Amino acid sequence: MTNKIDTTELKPKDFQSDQDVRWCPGCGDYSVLSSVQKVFPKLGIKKEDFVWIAGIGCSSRFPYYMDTYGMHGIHGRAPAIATGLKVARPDLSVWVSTGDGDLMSIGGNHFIHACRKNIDLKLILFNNQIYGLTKGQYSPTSEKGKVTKSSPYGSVDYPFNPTSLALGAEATFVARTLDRDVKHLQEMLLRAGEHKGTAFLEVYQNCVIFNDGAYTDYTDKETKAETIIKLEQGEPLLFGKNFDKGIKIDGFNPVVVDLNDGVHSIEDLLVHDEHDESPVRSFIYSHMTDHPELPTPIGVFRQIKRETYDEAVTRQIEAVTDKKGEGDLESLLFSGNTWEVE
Amino acid sequence: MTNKIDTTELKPKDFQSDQDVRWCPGCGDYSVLSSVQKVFPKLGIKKEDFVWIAGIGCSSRFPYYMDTYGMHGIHGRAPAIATGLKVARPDLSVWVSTGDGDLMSIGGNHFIHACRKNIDLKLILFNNQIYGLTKGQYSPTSEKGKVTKSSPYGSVDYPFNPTSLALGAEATFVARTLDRDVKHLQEMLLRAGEHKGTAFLEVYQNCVIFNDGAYTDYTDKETKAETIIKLEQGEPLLFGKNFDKGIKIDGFNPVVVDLNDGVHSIEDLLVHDEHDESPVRSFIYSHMTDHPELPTPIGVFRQIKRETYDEAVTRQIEAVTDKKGEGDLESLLFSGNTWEVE
Amino acid sequence: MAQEEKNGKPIEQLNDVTVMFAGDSGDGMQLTGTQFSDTTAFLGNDLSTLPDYPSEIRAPLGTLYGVSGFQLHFGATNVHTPGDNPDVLVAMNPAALKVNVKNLKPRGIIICNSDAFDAKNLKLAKYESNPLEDDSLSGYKLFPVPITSLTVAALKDCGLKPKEVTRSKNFFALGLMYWLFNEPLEPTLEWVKTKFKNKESVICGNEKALKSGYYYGENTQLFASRYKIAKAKLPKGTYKSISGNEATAIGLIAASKLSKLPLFLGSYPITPATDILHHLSKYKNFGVKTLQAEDEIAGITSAIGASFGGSLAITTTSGPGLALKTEATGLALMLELPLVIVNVQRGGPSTGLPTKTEQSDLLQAMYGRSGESPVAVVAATSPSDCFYMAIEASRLALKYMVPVILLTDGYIANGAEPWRIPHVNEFKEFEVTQRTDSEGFQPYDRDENLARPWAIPGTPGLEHRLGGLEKANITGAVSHDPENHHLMTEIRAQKIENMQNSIPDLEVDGDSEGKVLVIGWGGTKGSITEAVNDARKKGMKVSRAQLQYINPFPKNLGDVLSKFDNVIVPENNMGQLAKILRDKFLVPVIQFNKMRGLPLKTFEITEKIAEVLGGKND
Amino acid sequence: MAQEEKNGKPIEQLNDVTVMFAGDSGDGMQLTGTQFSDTTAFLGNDLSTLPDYPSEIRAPLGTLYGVSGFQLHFGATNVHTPGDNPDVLVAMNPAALKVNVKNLKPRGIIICNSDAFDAKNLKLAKYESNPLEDDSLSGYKLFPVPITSLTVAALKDCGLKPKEVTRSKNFFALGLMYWLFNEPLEPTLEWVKTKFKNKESVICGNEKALKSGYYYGENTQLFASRYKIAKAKLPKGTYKSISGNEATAIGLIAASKLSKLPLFLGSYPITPATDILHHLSKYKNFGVKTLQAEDEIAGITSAIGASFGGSLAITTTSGPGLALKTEATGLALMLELPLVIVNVQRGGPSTGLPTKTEQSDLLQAMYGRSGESPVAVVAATSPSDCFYMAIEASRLALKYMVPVILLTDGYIANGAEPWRIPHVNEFKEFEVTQRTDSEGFQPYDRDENLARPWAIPGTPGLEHRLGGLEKANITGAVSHDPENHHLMTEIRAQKIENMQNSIPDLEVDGDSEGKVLVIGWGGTKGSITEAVNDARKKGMKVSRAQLQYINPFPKNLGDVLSKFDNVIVPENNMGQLAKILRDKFLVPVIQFNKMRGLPLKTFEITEKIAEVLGGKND
Ligand SMILES: Cc1ncc(C[n+]2csc(CCOP(=O)(O)OP(=O)(O)O)c2C)c(N)n1
Ligand SMILES: Cc1ncc(C[n+]2csc(CCOP(=O)(O)OP(=O)(O)O)c2C)c(N)n1
Ligand code: SF4
Ligand code: SF4
Ligand SMILES: [Mg+2]
Ligand SMILES: [Mg+2]
Repeated sequence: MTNKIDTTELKPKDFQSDQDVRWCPGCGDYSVLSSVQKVFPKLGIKKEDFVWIAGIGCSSRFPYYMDTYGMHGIHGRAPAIATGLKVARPDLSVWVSTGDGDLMSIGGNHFIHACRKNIDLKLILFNNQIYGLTKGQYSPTSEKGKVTKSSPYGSVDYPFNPTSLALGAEATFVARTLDRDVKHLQEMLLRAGEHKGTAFLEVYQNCVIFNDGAYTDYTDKETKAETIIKLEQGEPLLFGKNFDKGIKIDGFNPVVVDLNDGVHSIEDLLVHDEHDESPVRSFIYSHMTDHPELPTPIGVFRQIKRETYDEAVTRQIEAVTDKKGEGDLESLLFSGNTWEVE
Repeated sequence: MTNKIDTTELKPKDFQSDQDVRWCPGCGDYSVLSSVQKVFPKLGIKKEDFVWIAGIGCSSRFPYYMDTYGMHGIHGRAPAIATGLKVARPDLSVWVSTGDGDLMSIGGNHFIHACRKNIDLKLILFNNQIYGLTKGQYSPTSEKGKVTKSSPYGSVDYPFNPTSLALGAEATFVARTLDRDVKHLQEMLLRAGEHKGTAFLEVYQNCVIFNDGAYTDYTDKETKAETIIKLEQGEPLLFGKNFDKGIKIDGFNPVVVDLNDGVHSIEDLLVHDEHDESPVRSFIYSHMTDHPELPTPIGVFRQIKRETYDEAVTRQIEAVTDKKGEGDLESLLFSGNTWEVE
Repeated sequence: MAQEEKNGKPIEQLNDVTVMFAGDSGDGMQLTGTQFSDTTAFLGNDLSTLPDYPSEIRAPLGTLYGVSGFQLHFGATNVHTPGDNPDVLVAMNPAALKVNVKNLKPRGIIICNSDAFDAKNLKLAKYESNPLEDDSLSGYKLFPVPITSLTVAALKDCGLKPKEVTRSKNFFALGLMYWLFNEPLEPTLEWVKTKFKNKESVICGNEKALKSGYYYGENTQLFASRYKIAKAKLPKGTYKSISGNEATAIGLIAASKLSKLPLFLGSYPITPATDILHHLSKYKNFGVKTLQAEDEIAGITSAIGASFGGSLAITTTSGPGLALKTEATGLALMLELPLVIVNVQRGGPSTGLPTKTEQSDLLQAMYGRSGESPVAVVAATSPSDCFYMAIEASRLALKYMVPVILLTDGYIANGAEPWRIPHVNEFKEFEVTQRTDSEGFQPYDRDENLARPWAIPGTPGLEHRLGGLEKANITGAVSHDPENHHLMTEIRAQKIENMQNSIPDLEVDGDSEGKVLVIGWGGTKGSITEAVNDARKKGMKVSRAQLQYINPFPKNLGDVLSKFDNVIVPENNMGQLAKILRDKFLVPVIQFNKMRGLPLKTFEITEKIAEVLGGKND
Repeated sequence: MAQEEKNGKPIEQLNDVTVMFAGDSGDGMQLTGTQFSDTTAFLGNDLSTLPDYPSEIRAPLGTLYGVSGFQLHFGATNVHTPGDNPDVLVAMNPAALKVNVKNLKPRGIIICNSDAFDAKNLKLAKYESNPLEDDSLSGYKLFPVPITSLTVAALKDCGLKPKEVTRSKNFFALGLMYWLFNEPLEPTLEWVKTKFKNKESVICGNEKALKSGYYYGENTQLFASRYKIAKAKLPKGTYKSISGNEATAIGLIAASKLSKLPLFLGSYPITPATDILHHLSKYKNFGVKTLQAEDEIAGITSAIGASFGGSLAITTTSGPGLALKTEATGLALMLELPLVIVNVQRGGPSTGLPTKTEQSDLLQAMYGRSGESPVAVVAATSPSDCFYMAIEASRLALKYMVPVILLTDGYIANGAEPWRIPHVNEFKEFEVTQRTDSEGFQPYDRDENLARPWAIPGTPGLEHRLGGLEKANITGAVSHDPENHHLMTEIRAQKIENMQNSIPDLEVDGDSEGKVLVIGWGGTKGSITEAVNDARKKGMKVSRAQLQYINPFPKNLGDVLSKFDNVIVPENNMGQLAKILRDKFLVPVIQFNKMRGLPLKTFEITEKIAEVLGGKND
């Protein structure tokens, strides 16, 4: 419904609210904020048509810092609030910022239902693998054995893999990026913004206070070429400092091959297709993080077309109205079995 | 913790409570009930160590009909109630009966968390693709376009695939069966009962009143050989009246091949391995139902070993107690910075 | 009682009659009852109905817990309840007889399907011997009729399957009742034709069953007399029979039209509220958007989202669902967004008695939220009043930018009554302003009612942020300032108090001062009215009032109460309104409380009035 | 005030002093405050503390909203609150000064880190000019100290990074305060050594900073005098300083030991309740099982599961979380299973003021459930009372097989006070019976308290089913019988009433009759006690009582109230207890309400007492 308009006059600072940003110095949330403010003018949407909804958590303070319509809701419920808004107002561009506790713990149900319903929402998960705002308890994405205030002897929970869960819940757009790779982050935000349907974007976000360094391996200059693999549409899965390693599929398992080993060539590698109708391919990507020997994929895992919930609602209303004519209250009142009293 | 004991003297009728069974005549729930009552004596567990927990819904009336400890809880919360019980009492065998509304709609969050935590619970989903108890609204597993009282013009939701969701949520045991295939049903109940960890068993269950015939294709004598494929450990995926068709993998997609076409042989077929560590294989199975041209798999999709939550809790308590000695209240009270007032 | 002759049978004229249709859940008793009500209403009687069905969908045949009943009270005057005790019981099987005979009036009529009184059914109903044959029913006028076999015989040529044939026996019973009460078959025959258009065999079966029942009455010498009930003196107009849930649904649509706002419903099915969702989802051509949410929390939070977006936003539920919505209700009140929460009360606590009625969610509606969190609470007093109170709830929510809880209950939600249909032009349009002017805009600015401006996304220049953290008054910035918090707490309470200025005063039926005032709220209106009328007939002097507005109370309530020596508060709970009255007005009210999952019995209230009047020696 | 000479400085003897430490959230103010409290307590003073921190984790440096404070009131007598207004303010930067100076007593002492008063920080604190240099602080005794630079100089040889060095400046301030109040450094030095074992450079830094602060006081001529506070007259015994949340946690462990039941906690983190989860999860060797659940609903329902399994089951939360637990609380009450729900109240409604204190969840605790659903409600009155009330809540839950809500609040949960540690043998073991005998077992049988038997899975022969549907009394079968429902509703209410037999009568401090009774509940005890003591000092005659048991009330409460002409009810809400008192006793109580997210100010209550006493012309 959101028709692209010319918004070239909009600038990042038009999206900056007058509130002081209150995250801890060094928090990964800052880079997401400034990236969003850079990406929004590129989406061809009027400033007043953006709405930013959030739950509770550090990441959920986001709307206060955006000079758009916004709501800081209650813990875990942002996807449901956003769903109501989008169904009521398909003309708006509705974004949600949420944390791993907010979306995956208390908000898990709304998350999976938003995915399955394919409502045209952008869900940006700030995954810092910790409860930031409540000062450091392990979250559903924390690794097993994590020592925190609520797990002084190590957590005993096996974590969720957010992208796997989204895929299991039928999400039509699944992507991952890093707070520190600003260029990629912006590209992904743009892609999420352009997708029609529930767009799930996981951002690996560093919490400097309670879980500092969770993603250092993926962001450090020295290591990132070996630990991260960028998915690019139509391209073979290549990584490594010199792009001399790749991912090939063995049975259902992705394995690393060395292109210099004299045995393998680029032809052996898996070629990325984000539009693959089957979610199996992206499920393979999502599970690569289970294996320390494999690089962690970032990029768009999956992006397929499917009627959105809000479109379907509108379509149905139009169809019924076409058939029955616009509802008239007087006739509704007087419909059915009536009788007269004189 | 549940040590197998000799319970040969237990009979199905020992598990029948004195309450009249109040489901509609012809409801698929009856066969699950009698199957459970047949399987329980085979599990080597003392009668008093079984607990049956449920939420709200037709299927959730189950505990009333079982002469075990039981609880008819509140809508959607059975997995959480059961989690608390099992963590507190790892010696018990804890079972949950639940509906597609109970588990997948209001209870979605507890469901996915139970899967990920791998608590030693048996979750038996009575999937009739409808809200039975509230008299026929579409559920999260109803097909899109379903006409019900709350969707007179057809529902606009894309449904969940319960097995996909369980896999996306890291479940260690995922299986599917049919209310009408009593032998298979009992086999699956036994398998679920024997698994250590969260066992998720989806039962395709017919609601004669509000969604009659949802699974006729899978249960009718004439069609079932073509529409159902039984997964058997170590066996190739064969189906058809004469077992002359099979499933082969093409890329990531399962396709049907005709073993009589002169081209394909049994060697081309996918061989089932329920213990495959990677959940990708079972994700392929779970998505076969998206494709009308493919048969629907029943059987154990996946069964892997992973420490259960309740075991981990116990292990941690033992380790800490070993290290610190059993807690003494008097010393706890007088620990820390104390001073004397004379 | 005038006597009249027709077809050889004397016709007795009655003022009002209560009839109970009872049978297995599959016996079609709800349909039979509804048809009978419609015809009765059509004839100009006033009426009130009480459907009562088991929580099982199709409880096994013949069981006591599987009995489904439909009680109907109709008459020329004084019809405000479905009746304490039936005059006539139609029992399709032994279980239906067993469950209902204890409520029947002494010397009441029992019509029963004697075919169903076989050994199996008697055993299921836990009868030791056949009550049609032993003497146990000698206190009643018993009419055993072989309904099944007569129906089978009558329908043999319609081409129906045996199962379909026996399923038509309810229409035989209905026909017999039409004969007994001297009512025409035509309305039902019409209905059958429209309903089963193109299903000739079904039309045939229903017609034949209905007619054979009627002729059976006419031809047999079973009944000594027939009955006739005079037309009620009802205000002139076009009427229809309406249930509370239906009335709520169309009331909300009316509110949407009156406010010129699109209607959004976020809801999760729960008995007995689900029908509102069912009704509203039919009206897509009114632009109504219904979202069957994943749970109650998503139901209300999606409505909050829609309200932020500028819709008239609604969520509907019953007790346990309201419990789940409390956190989000707190959010809506903090955001100061309009929201209507409809709670159809049922028997509690917990799952309780889900298909039974009760008024026990009042305290939850008033106080069931964290923090100081006043919301408006209104209640509907009858099925058709649900229509008006749905409009009122919406009007107040929009005017004061607050959540409003509308309480109805299972009894008025499922029960039906004749309703004089109002014309659209009888209603004032709501004055709703959505802010568009950015000049001087402040999100927590206040109008004369203390309401803040509603500025919806898509409006250029009004971009602002709402949230559940305490807000500075006027600017809406997050504020931890202690004095601001106290101020905002007062403002939120004051907004609700201010509503007193736009709600009507409480009307007293009877003298405005005296010895006894009986005051109730919501769905007990019928019982209390009938009880007070009965008491007056017995010469007692007693006044009556029924509250529709509970938070805030009508301005004159304190005054009203102060004019009476005794205030009796009958409630279908343990005294929840009584608590609030004592708290607010320090009056030692006299409670009358029953928790039986049923409407209050008229005669018990009348007894209470007598006791209070008699107990005072003056 | 006795004067004494030491090291050339006069030593002033004070009865009690209130000190506020304030700085950036990263400045370590909470730690500084805690150390100062511990040392003070160790010296034998009575004390009370109030930590106050922003809801941001590390708000940007120097901002007004980023100020973290720790207020501490210590003295020889009359220490019941953290003090209305500080006598001494330690401000580490301009923002800390700005935020706190308005509360400082006239002529109060300000010690501030003059190094931090640079242009940038002044701007962040929104100061137009430097308050150390303009005349704006002339009403106070101002002591600017270049704390940062002095610390840097002192620590140069410790081998710390520059960031670590400046982070030690709080210990300089602490040392200076020790000097000013004539307190020893040893306890803190000890603590440093244990805490940072093997981190030599950190120990060095902290020691040096602390000592240089102390010597700075000794060496400079800045202060005209030093102060000393006499030991408080406290009962003999071993003491420790304890916060409410810690006390709740160990109280629950004590209850587990006294009942010989394993402890299970199902909880979801929420400020200010999370620390109870933190504490309990440390005590694995007490067999404590803590489950960090996916949400509040799973927190309570997992506890219900554990309770079914025979554990002492607990769930902990704060306001919005309690709202989410209401449906499940109804289930527990219907199942008649023991359950303790701890609610640490915070500023509401909705997210409200999450780090501030309030008493506004009382009505939610009392009435926030669907249906007629009475549960027991108790409240702790001080940090250490949390220990006793956690035991009481557990005892009542187990004895009556009901959910019990224990209300504490952010102030007593985070605040600390010296606690005379009781010995285990001072407590009676609970008599808990879990049924094992299958002879005549009925799941809803009743004992003399109306409690039903607790039969836990694993017990042969007692297999039975519980559930949220209404149950037949005694047998526990699902029942739709109207009279049974009424009966069960009464039984559930009566069970709570029966608790009056096993809770203590309310004690009145002061005369048991008279003109004015000040009655409070829960965490306002300190403020009210101090206010009443002050009023008495001023010659007013006034009595005082504090409720710990709210549902049911102590048996004698009606009597107590009836003996006074006026009843003042100060509450940190808009009058929630007042409502209940009016409802139950029809007494026209006088409300005193503040909603500022802070403990009630003592002097305001005293004023209210004076007003009420003065307002009556006799
Ligand atoms: C109903 C409710 N329960 C609990 C909380 C407390 N709470 C606030 S944020 C949060 C979790 C924060 O973690 P996350 O979602 O990962 O966000 P982050 O702060 O890490 O960005 C919790 C438990 C709350 N505000 N409301
Ligand atoms: C909190 C709450 N919300 C709603 C309901 C109403 N309700 C009871 S069962 C049910 C859904 C039943 O569907 P399902 O779980 O599929 O079970 P089935 O009856 O089909 O076996 C609903 C919506 C309830 N009891 N409690
Ligand atoms: S606590 Fe962590 S996530 Fe929260 S603002 Fe600070 S660094 Fe960011
Ligand atoms: S309504 Fe459907 S699911 Fe429920 S008992 Fe009847 S047939 Fe079974
Ligand atoms: Mg997080
Ligand atoms: Mg179902």
